[in-house]
Amino acid sequence: MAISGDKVILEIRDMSKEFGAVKALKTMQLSVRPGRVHTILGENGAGKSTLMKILAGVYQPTTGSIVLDGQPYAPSNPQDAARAGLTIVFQELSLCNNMTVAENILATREPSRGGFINDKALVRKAAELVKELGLPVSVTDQVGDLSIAQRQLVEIAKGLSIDAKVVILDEPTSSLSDSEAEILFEIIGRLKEKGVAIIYISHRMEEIMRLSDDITVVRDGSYITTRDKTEVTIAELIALMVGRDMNEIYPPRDVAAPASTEKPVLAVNGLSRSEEFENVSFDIRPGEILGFFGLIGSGRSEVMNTLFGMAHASAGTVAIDGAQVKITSPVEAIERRIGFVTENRKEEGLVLSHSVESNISMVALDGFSSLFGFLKRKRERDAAKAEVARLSIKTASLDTIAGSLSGGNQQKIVLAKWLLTKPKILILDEPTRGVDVGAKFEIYKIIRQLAAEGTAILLVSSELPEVIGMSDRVVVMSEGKVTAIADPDQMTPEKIMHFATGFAS
Amino acid sequence: EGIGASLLTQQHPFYNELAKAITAEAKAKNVSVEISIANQDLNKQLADIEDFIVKGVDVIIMSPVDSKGALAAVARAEAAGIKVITVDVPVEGAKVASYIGTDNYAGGVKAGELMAEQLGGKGEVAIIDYPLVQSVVNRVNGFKEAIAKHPDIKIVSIQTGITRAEALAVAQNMLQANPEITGIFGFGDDAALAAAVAVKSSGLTGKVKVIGFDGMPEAIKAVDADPDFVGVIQQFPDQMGKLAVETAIKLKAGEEVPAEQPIVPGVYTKKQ
Amino acid sequence: MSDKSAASAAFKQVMKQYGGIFLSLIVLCVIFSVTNGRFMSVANFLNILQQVSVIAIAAFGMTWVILLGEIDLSIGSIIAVAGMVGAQCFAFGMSFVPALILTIAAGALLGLANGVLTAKFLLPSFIVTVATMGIYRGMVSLPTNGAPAMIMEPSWTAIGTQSFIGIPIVIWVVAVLFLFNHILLSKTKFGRRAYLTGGNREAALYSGIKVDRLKIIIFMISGVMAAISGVLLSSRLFSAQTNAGMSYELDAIAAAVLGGTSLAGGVGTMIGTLIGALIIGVLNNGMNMLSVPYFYQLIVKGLVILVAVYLDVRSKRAKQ
Amino acid sequence: MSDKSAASAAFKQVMKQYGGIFLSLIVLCVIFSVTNGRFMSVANFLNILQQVSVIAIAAFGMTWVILLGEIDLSIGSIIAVAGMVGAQCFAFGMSFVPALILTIAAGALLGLANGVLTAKFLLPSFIVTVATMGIYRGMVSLPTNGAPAMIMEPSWTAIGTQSFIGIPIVIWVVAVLFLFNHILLSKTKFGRRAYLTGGNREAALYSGIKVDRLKIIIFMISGVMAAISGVLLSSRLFSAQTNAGMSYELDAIAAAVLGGTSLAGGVGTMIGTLIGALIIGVLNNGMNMLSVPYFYQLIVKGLVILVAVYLDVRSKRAKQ
Ligand SMILES: Nc1ncnc2c1ncn2[C@@H]1O[C@H](COP(=O)(O)OP(=O)(O)OP(=O)(O)O)[C@@H](O)[C@H]1O
Ligand SMILES: Nc1ncnc2c1ncn2[C@@H]1O[C@H](COP(=O)(O)OP(=O)(O)OP(=O)(O)O)[C@@H](O)[C@H]1O
Ligand SMILES: O[C@@H]1[C@H](O)[C@H](O)CO[C@H]1O
Ligand SMILES: [Mg+2]
Ligand SMILES: [Mg+2]
Repeated sequence: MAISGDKVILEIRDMSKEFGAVKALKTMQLSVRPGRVHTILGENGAGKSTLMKILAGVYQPTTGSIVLDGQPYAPSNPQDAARAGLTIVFQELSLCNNMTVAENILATREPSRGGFINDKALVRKAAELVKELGLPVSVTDQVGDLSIAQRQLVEIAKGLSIDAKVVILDEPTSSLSDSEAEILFEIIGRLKEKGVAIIYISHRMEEIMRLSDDITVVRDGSYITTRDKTEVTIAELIALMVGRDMNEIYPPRDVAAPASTEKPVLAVNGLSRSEEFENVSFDIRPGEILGFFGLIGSGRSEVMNTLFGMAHASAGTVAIDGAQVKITSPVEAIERRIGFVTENRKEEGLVLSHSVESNISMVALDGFSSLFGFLKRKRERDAAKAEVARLSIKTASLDTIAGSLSGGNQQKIVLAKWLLTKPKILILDEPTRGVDVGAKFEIYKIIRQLAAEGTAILLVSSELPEVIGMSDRVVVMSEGKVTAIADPDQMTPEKIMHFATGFAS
Repeated sequence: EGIGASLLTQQHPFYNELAKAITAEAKAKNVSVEISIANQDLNKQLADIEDFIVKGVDVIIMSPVDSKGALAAVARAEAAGIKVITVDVPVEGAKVASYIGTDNYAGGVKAGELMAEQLGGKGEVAIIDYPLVQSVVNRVNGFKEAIAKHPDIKIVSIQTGITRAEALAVAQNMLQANPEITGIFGFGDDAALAAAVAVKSSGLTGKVKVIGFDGMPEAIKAVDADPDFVGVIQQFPDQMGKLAVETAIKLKAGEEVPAEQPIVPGVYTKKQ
Repeated sequence: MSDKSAASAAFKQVMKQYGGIFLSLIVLCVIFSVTNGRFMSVANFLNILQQVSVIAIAAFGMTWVILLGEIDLSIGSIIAVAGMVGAQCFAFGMSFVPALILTIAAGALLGLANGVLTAKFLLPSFIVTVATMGIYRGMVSLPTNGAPAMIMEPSWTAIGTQSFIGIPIVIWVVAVLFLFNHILLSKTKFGRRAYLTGGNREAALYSGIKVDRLKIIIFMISGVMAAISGVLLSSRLFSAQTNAGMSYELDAIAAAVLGGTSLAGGVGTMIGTLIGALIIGVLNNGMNMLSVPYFYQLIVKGLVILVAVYLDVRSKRAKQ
Repeated sequence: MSDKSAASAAFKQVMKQYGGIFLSLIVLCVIFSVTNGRFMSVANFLNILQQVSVIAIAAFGMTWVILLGEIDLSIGSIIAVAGMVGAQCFAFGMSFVPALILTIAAGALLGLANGVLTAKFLLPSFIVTVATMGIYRGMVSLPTNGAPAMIMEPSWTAIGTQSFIGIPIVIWVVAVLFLFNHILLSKTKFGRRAYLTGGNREAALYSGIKVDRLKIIIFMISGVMAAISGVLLSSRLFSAQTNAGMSYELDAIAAAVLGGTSLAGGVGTMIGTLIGALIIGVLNNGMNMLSVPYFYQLIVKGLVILVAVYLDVRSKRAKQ
């Protein structure tokens, strides 16, 4: 079927949006055509999600207008949007943990007669949808029992189960590994063929170049430009987006990686936890960056949780500086100077309702208090201010509520609060999830700097280029087992994927 | 077998005395008795009585949570062939085997007369009441009736103070708003004891006469010792409890008992 | 044969989902049966069901509200209002049907007020219903100035005293309302929306659920259930008390939570609530049968609630 | 000059943060002053402060608990226990200081039980404290079988009756406890951790906060505050009542929530709670002074709470 490349299905004009004093959008415009993937590219906090939420009827714009399929469009709630043929997969997961996958996917659209739900048909229909999309989830599982990545897939299934003219995907791949992302790309391809317009948001440049037809760059709430994919390069896009040139993505090592003869700071031997992971062994030296790669559900996060004392091992030993330790709570882990940037920032990382400052100082609080536990507010403030500057966290003030920052900036706060504790061993579980390229580079620089100062870094990531670009060695996991510990000479994408899909070395 | 007694509460001195008397008399007469506490909830009282019926008691003594709502419980018991004696509060609309209680209205009149006498026939009076309980309503009505006969005595404030703590706050506030108050009538011992404390904490010792109702040991002591607490209308829950058990034993034996056994309230004032 | 296996499958299902609490109920029944010969009888069983009816029905309504992550502390006062509305209707010479309709409408109206204040004015339901608890309690006392009002209308009192096919009408009412609420919650779109909204309000909003409307309707359900409780209570007592139902909200919440309803919202069932209410009823009745003194009853009741909830929490954790 | 501007800055700060509720308090005071000449007097002001003392202190403890996202419904019963422990101590011939220590220790112990059941056994605090509310109430009644116990010890009753530099001791106690709680909450590590844990328990856990210990300590603070309330109450009444403090938990919660404490946890201040308690106290006192009948008082109190919380919620939303 031929699709007119000129027809515009969705047109946004002169849009602005204010949250009190915060101007999330200033002068925004957008023109989307059917059968094409239109990527919105911009730094963290540029206003991408805000724009999408306006389209989805969650927020109402302060000024501006939208035309959808030739009709003026001003949704006042998500139902209006759905009725008008627009569907969205949100950036921040919005599922009900207390319900099954099927119930979530078909929420409010359950097969029913006279108000009575046909549960068998519900499960069947959801299973069909999931199968059609090719997603590896079981529809009768409770969402609360799923990993972040699996939840992301459910979110996608939910969004795509509605027949729509316009599909919005707000960072759908931020917690997916390549193989699941691949499934999503296939789905997008099929949607395109059907003539659906897709608005796509991502911070992964390779993926953007592969998928997009049109790319709109936004900066600071304002529209910058729209380009045809074939007319731009990654470097140009990055320059447009951050307002300056950026030549490299991974900062090089200044200091050589520690020699393999050096004594490990952390040695893990035969660590197991029933039904989660088995016989996990590795060690890491001061100043080393040890990558952890695996497909979702391979058990990496569980290993890290166990190391940090949040879960208890059923077998195996952990030694720090050569001495065996038993860590049974985060308190003990922190006492041993372990830091842990968890993968689920919303639930485990931040107190969303509290200020940027008190989130940053949260773990290091002992350092900001005097004998009787009185807080030294100035010292606390100065430290928080320094972190905000160092990580270029985009926030109106230190007193801003963490929950009102954009996703990427929230991620930086989590990082900041651990940096303040000056850890000896720092676990980073998907530390750049949802972070823009510019900020990513900043985070990588900090990781490098920490390593140079002697911090041992465990870097869990589902982004293969990131793991390869940053790590000195890579632990590859598959189905709860370590299938390989790759040395630099083995660190090619092909080899690592090979181990990750279950072939032990 | 035995007697079942369902009491309105066990957290009020009057009912403490009543329960004590019932238990003591039953022990003396060697009959078994069990006591349920309705905690001022008529629904619980009904359930307690239903449970007595299932257990098969011979006679039920009850102090109704209120005079109207107790009808259902009495009907239940009677349908099961169990005779009911009410104590303290009568039941409206039902004929029980016997009612034992103070004539609260008459007691209220006595309180009013005592107040008038103490005030020398003129002054301003406040009342702490508890309008949810019929016996209290009756005695407050009696008090008002008696005061009405003295044109120079004015009732300036009527407020509700159910617990001792509430009564204390209410009394303080009434004294604050009406500094001319010279007399306070408390519907029960708790209210009157609290009023006496309020008089002192407002610095009005010697200027306000407090009169109470019930006359349990704590209040009797207070009348003796506290210059502001001038008198109390005395009920006799010990007599009521004893009489209730005696009546129950008679009923069990199939004897006739009087339908009403009023207990005349006393007036207790400072020993001269 | 297949009937038997279906029954045993159903039993297994109940045991799986309500293991902890169901066990508690059984254990209580066994203890009381052993210690008192009269406990285990049809008469006493009917007795318990009648006594528990007022709390059970209120607890059905409360379950909806808690499921949404809200709370309704005003139901005790609504129970009293319902009785008083009934009494006043008859005092004005109305007949049974209009009186009943007005009474239930009053419950719906008071629930509506709670719902609107919570959903539209965005006040926390705890504080809204603490406030309306006082307001409604004050209102109920106005017509009689605090005194009880007799209800002598035979059709009304029949509800609390008569039987139908050998089973007290009160129990029929509980059964019908249980089925109604159970089906509405577990089989319909409306129920599913309540679960979704209680689980994640934001997600529910994004899914296009009219969260405000849902909340208002659920507070109205709670008000109506409380009003029906009030009808049963006043019919059992032949009168309306201005202090009727005081603190019943706590018993209703306890029944729902004992039955596995989570105060965080999103989790709960009517079957669980019914079992929870039965535990409370069996406990009260059993201790009365054993002549446990009142203050000890308070202590034992608290301890049993703790143990039952603990067993339930533990059995649920073990399953994971 | 600079003093004046500092004061005006402080006033502006209070207005900014407590605008809605502070306004409500002022409006109430103005209304009562206009309608009753005797309302605005030093004597009545001291009067109100004394009357509000029991609720205010309990509400300080409740603020901590709510801040954590938990609730403590047992404080009314702990208030009664404290009075009874004091009375029994004197009955056994103890002297003032050990009696006071034992009383406060009792509060700490009962709070500890609440805390352990909530934190270690993972039971919801609502249900834990509904249960212990009954258990503690039962316990308090055992020594006297429900009857009140007189307290004639002059040092104890002095607390409720004597003054120090012209100001009743009760008010000094409130002031000291207010400062203590205010500083602990707003100026220390402990307070910060309470806020953070209330905001997101999981994140607190991952950040190395000993969440369980914190929770237990906070339930103990609540128990101790309730016990001190109980001391004041019994010293004001010269006796320990077994039904003392009944339903005070609701007043304490209302005071905290009026003062801006969020039942979801993580948000609240002691200043707010104090203002909230004052609103309740002024309201009760003012209506008594105007001889508003009891049932109307219930209604008005409910309405004022609704309006005050609404104004507060609205002023907070407008600021965003
Ligand atoms: N509800 C809100 N209240 C206040 N400020 C908000 C709110 N939502 C977003 N903002 C602000 O608006 C700006 C744009 O945020 P938005 O989430 O749209 O960014 P984004 O481009 O999606 O970033 P990211 O790539 O990190 O997801 C940010 O400064 C953010 O702090
Ligand atoms: N909260 C949870 N409850 C139950 N099971 C869980 C939970 N979180 C993870 N799992 C399961 O544990 C297994 C290991 O998951 P884990 O998150 O450790 O994997 P991972 O390699 O880190 O991958 P991911 O990218 O999903 O984080 C998976 O099967 C996952 O479904
Ligand atoms: O009649 C009783 C007593 O006389 C007591 O004064 C208080 O409660 C009432 O019900
Ligand atoms: Mg975004
Ligand atoms: Mg993971």
